[in-house]
Amino acid sequence: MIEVRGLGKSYIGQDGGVVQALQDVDLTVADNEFLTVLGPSGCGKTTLLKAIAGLIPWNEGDIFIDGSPVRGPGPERSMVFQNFALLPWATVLENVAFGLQMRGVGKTERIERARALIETVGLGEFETKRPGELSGGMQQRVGIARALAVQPSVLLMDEPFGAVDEQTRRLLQEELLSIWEEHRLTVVFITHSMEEAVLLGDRVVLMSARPGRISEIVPVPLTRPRSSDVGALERSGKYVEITAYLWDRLRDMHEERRPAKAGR
Amino acid sequence: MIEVRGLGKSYIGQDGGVVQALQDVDLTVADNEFLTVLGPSGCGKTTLLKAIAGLIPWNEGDIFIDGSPVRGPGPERSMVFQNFALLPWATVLENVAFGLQMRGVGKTERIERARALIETVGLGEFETKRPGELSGGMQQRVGIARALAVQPSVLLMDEPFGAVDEQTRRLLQEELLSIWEEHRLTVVFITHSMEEAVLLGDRVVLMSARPGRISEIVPVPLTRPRSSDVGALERSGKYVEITAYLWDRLRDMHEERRPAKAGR
Amino acid sequence: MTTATTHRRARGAATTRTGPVEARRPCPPRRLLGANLPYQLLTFAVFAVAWEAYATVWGGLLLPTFTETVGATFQLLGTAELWQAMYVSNQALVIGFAIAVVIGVPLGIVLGRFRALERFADVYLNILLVTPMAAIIPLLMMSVGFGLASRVILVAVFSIVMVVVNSRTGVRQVDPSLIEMARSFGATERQIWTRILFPGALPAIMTGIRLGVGRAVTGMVLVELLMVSAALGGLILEYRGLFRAPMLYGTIVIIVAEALLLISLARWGEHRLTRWSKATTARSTR
Amino acid sequence: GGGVATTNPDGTRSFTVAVIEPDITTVPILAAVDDLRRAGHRVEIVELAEPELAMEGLARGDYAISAEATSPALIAIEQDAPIKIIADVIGNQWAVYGKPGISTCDDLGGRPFGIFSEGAVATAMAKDWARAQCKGGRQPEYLTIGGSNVRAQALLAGQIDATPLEVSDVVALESSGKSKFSQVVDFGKSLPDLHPQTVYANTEFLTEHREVAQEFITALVRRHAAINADAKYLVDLVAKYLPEEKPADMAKIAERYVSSGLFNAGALTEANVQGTIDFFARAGVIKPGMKAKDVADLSFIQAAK
Amino acid sequence: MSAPAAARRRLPRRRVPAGPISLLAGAIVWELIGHLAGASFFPPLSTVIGRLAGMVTSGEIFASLADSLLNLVLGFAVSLAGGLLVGVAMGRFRKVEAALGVYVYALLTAPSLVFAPIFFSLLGEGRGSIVAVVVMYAMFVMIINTASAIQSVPGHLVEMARSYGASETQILLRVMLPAAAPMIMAGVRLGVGRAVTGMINGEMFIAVVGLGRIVTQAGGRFDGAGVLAILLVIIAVALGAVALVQAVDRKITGWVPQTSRGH
Ligand SMILES: Nc1ncnc2c1ncn2[C@@H]1O[C@H](COP(=O)(O)OP(=O)(O)OP(=O)(O)O)[C@@H](O)[C@H]1O
Ligand SMILES: Nc1ncnc2c1ncn2[C@@H]1O[C@H](COP(=O)(O)OP(=O)(O)OP(=O)(O)O)[C@@H](O)[C@H]1O
Ligand SMILES: [Mg+2]
Ligand SMILES: [Mg+2]
Repeated sequence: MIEVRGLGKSYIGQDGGVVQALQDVDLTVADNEFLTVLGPSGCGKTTLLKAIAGLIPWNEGDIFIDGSPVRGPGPERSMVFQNFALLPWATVLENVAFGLQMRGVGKTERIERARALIETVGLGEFETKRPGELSGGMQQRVGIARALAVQPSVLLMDEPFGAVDEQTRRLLQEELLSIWEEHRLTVVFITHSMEEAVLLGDRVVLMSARPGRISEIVPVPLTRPRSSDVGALERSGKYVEITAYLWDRLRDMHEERRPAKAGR
Repeated sequence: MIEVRGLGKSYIGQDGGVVQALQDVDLTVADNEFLTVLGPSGCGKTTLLKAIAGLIPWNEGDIFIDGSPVRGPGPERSMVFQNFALLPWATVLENVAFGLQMRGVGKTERIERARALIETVGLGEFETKRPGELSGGMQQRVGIARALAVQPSVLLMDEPFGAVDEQTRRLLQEELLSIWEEHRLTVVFITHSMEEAVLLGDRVVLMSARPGRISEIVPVPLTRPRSSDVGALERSGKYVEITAYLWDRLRDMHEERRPAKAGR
Repeated sequence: MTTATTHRRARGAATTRTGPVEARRPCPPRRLLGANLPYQLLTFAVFAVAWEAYATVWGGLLLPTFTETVGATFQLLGTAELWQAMYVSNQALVIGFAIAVVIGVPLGIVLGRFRALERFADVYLNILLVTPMAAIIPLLMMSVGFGLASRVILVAVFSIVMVVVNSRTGVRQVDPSLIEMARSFGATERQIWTRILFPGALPAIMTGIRLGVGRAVTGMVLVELLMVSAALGGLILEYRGLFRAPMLYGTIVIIVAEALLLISLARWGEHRLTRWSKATTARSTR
Repeated sequence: GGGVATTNPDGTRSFTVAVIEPDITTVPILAAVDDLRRAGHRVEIVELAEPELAMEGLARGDYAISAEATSPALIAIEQDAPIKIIADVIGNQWAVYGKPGISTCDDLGGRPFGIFSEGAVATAMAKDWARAQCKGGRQPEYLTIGGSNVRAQALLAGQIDATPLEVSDVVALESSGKSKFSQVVDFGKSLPDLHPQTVYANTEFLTEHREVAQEFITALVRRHAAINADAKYLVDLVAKYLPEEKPADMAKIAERYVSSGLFNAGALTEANVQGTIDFFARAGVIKPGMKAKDVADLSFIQAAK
Repeated sequence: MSAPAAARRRLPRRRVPAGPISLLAGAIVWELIGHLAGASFFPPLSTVIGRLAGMVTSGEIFASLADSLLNLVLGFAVSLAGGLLVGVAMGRFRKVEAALGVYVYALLTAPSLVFAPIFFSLLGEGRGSIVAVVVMYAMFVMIINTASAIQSVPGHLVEMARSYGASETQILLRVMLPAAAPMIMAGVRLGVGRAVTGMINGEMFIAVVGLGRIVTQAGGRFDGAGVLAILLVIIAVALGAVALVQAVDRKITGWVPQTSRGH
């Protein structure tokens, strides 16, 4: 279980100004929950995720994982980065094994486990290729395999499918759902696509900007498993209803932020 | 009217290998038509658009604009680039005026026309800012303003909203549709989003890869103007039907291209 | 660097406009390997003829003709004296440059990693870059002596700046999210250095090494010329003192050739080690 | 343009004299140039870094007169450069100094011995001496270090055991107050016929502007005479032309030069020029067979007397 | 406050003027070593400053400094013009690059001093030779940087300009040069530093004039304080020149985001 209590975080910009990235954030993520986070650009989504990952310091509040406070990265959490963060000089296999290596897993076991995960994400043939030779979607699958290889109980994903074309994205979403359903992970998943947030999440967290706050948490009452027929799901009434609701809320936020829009 | 006849184009790669990017492409775009192009990554969409723009040479076939063959860039066409292609050192005003400057328009007139277009895309306050200080969506609007400033009759747009978050994208789509409806331009619009292709296009061109070919052209029988209520439109039966059809066709192409997908 | 550049490079610069017209020509066959050679030879020929003509017409005591120089170069290559000198000079070069690399690369990485430190060190790097070493060679000699040590130190001082500056740049270019990623998997600081910073900075480090090699050769000759007139610098002084101009420039030709050879070697190593970075970064000097 | 020197409408001449890093030995030459200037000639003085450059400029006719080591002039003349030696700058002032306890060549066997580069006078003298004197056949280990003053410092710092030095550096060495250094051999005594530093001129200048050349040599001879009459005069000249030199040492140095009679522009004779040539031929710096009359034009110093 | 421990490092810190502070530290270290070593060739900073003050008050340094600066400015101007011209040509035209590339590298690495006799032969002992040495030192690094800067101009910008019918000249002036400016300026910065070195070396090893003359003479007298005093002046000149270039750089390339500036 992830508990975020009264989290506040401000950055000091290069010009010395202070940016309040997060303020008073309270959030509880249950075990095995799939939580998606939506919000306008710059509202602090990445900041929140990195704080949970223990990658950045914060100014106020606490974060607990299963009751113990977060003081840095821990073996139970692993993160999928928005921009993949693959080592360009390492092969797919080496990239997937990287996390295991950092955790001191021996070479033989490391390779074996990495291989199994590469197989899982369907990149078996590409084991010896380098990231530069892969398409965006394939790179992202490497990142996911790397995060899964360390067998985390909490998976933190920052707009993982942002850079991927729509067709590939669908395939990846389906794969992710199957893995989550199979391994019963706790997932915090940032996205800027409403459809994605609804399709994947048990609950959708809506954040607002400046300062970054949680403005609303919307439960998604769609049945699982949803991975079997995404097309059909998207045409269902409940789905359309929720996305429409989210769309309105986000549009409101957007308008608030850009009141000076020229009057055409 | 744009006529593409038997267009073939191959690239010579860095390793000396030949990539057949386009083969036997025939396409006619009527005056004032809004044509959208969909296809898997690497199928030659950009190549086709650049050929029409007169920016790259090709190997076979001909392209005619209003009956005369394309021999290079011309004043009747202008292009919006996928990655914006803004001059990072120039202000918004200078960027929008760039095309006019290249065409020898005098300073006073240039600034006047650029100002008007900046107003049109709602960036009036940002005239003196540089691209680095703008959000992605704002940058793209600068690119669109620049393309419109030279008063083209043909607008060529290469995934113009690819890098923009979903909320901003909606706003931009609506703006584009109004401009197109007002100025009755001929538009060729590349996208990787089916929804976008259907929402905007009179017809959707589906391309397949290796070699790049037009596999199908799907007419979109939705009424215009569509810009008033996108949300409602998206829930209409016809819209859902067409996107579902396109989704199936593209998924087929995808599966064909990736037959070795691991069996989970 | 995408289409336009590639395209320009492939079709050369003669055309002023990129239109489909010219492109209608059938695709040119694969570009000849080593298409550079004719141009290099052309430049060389122009240069050689100009040299020969100038030296023949206005030649002075210290200005040999091109042909004399070529003759002397080959003659030199056959002498034991030259190879002995090469051996002595290159001792300083090899040791000095090795020291520059061994100290410079980690120093560059430290400076790149810790910005605060770098801000304090920056002014000294600038000073090292602009100080005319020739002026301080006598001081160096007086404090370290005239042996191999002083030559080694000078070669190292000459070349280390390039290595440090480029390593530092390289580290700065490493995607910070990679460091964050490594930390998220619990990497230690040492692991971050060996697994992320060093490999990530390798292309830039190699560029620095290439530039450093050039500077090292300069330093090697300079110190021999100014103070410890042993080896190649000694040969230069001797031939100059005896007004044996062809031999003088023959020696210089051999030194420049060695520098070019070392640079090519470094470039080859660079290609081998950093294949992954091809075309993904625009580096400070290709 | 227009040759080595140009004749001005009033009959005076314009030309250039090149000096190489002027020191106390060059000062009389600078004073002589000033005499010419007072006579109305326009003489430009150029300071160069290396004697080779002066040779090149003389050979090309850029400079009319220069003065430095004799051997580059001989080598240049051997290569048909239009140059002639016309006067002496300073007699053989070189001596080998060594660490205490070193008194013969044999003490130096295998020891570090500082020399200047090949072709230089001091190098040739030192090697010539070592070849003749080192009986055991064990030669010193030569370490090439440019500049007499640098070698003096190296000797002081103990990095070499012995080296040939100029008078001014010997004085500096002695006044350093450190442990005593001993003179191993005085080349001024062992090779009195050798004239390591001379004045030389472009031959075209000598034929076309004979009178000016004569004026110059005459002035130089007079200056040398005045110096020999009173060492204080040399100190004054140094203070005028080399203001940065430390005056304290200067008096001592000037005294040493004068007492050894080293300043004598007219010291050259057919015989000692030939002796100098033969020495360099023996040292392998030039080929044997060169004749004094091809190398030197002693008519100017004779006329000046 | 339960922030992860490792993160404390990133707490806000007041910006201290790093350059002056570290120069001060260096000065103190120098002073100490100078006193401890007691070697005549490495005097403490105070002695050196004293010498410098002496030179300044006696005025001897100013004429030399002016002379040297003129050499520097002339040489640098020629290098800049040549570097940009050749660099742009090499960057734009593959044939030019093929023809010159290897030679530019050769000249970049060749010890420039060995060409002194050639300059002397071509240009005499006057200002020409020294300017030539400055050019030799400064130009090639600028050529190489300019060429690779031009080559790495984003292709899409050139293509964009072309799509608006820009001529080749317009492309060069309005797109390529501005886009290449940051890297060109990095080269210019290296070039200006090397120009100072070239100036001193030219003045020490061809015609003995300007600051080079003072250094040579002080070196000849084994006046360590004198050499170091002039060296301080030279370094100050170099740092001043670099600062000037950086100021111009900031003006020209102010649009570059902070993180990617520098070389
Ligand atoms: N390292 C930093 N230094 C200063 N300010 C920062 C830093 N990182 C983020 N910020 C600021 O903090 C705020 C929140 O940033 P964050 O990256 O968390 O947003 P986000 O919600 O992930 O946005 P996006 O959807 O664009 O990824 C923004 O205003 C941003 O400008
Ligand atoms: N300059 C080039 N040199 C070599 N091959 C190229 C070049 N440009 C494109 N190609 C190849 O031509 C094919 C078509 O490229 P194009 O850019 O037209 O695709 P696209 O449909 O626009 O793809 P995307 O949706 O990813 O933008 C690809 O296989 C690509 O690898
Ligand atoms: Mg983010
Ligand atoms: Mg494309």
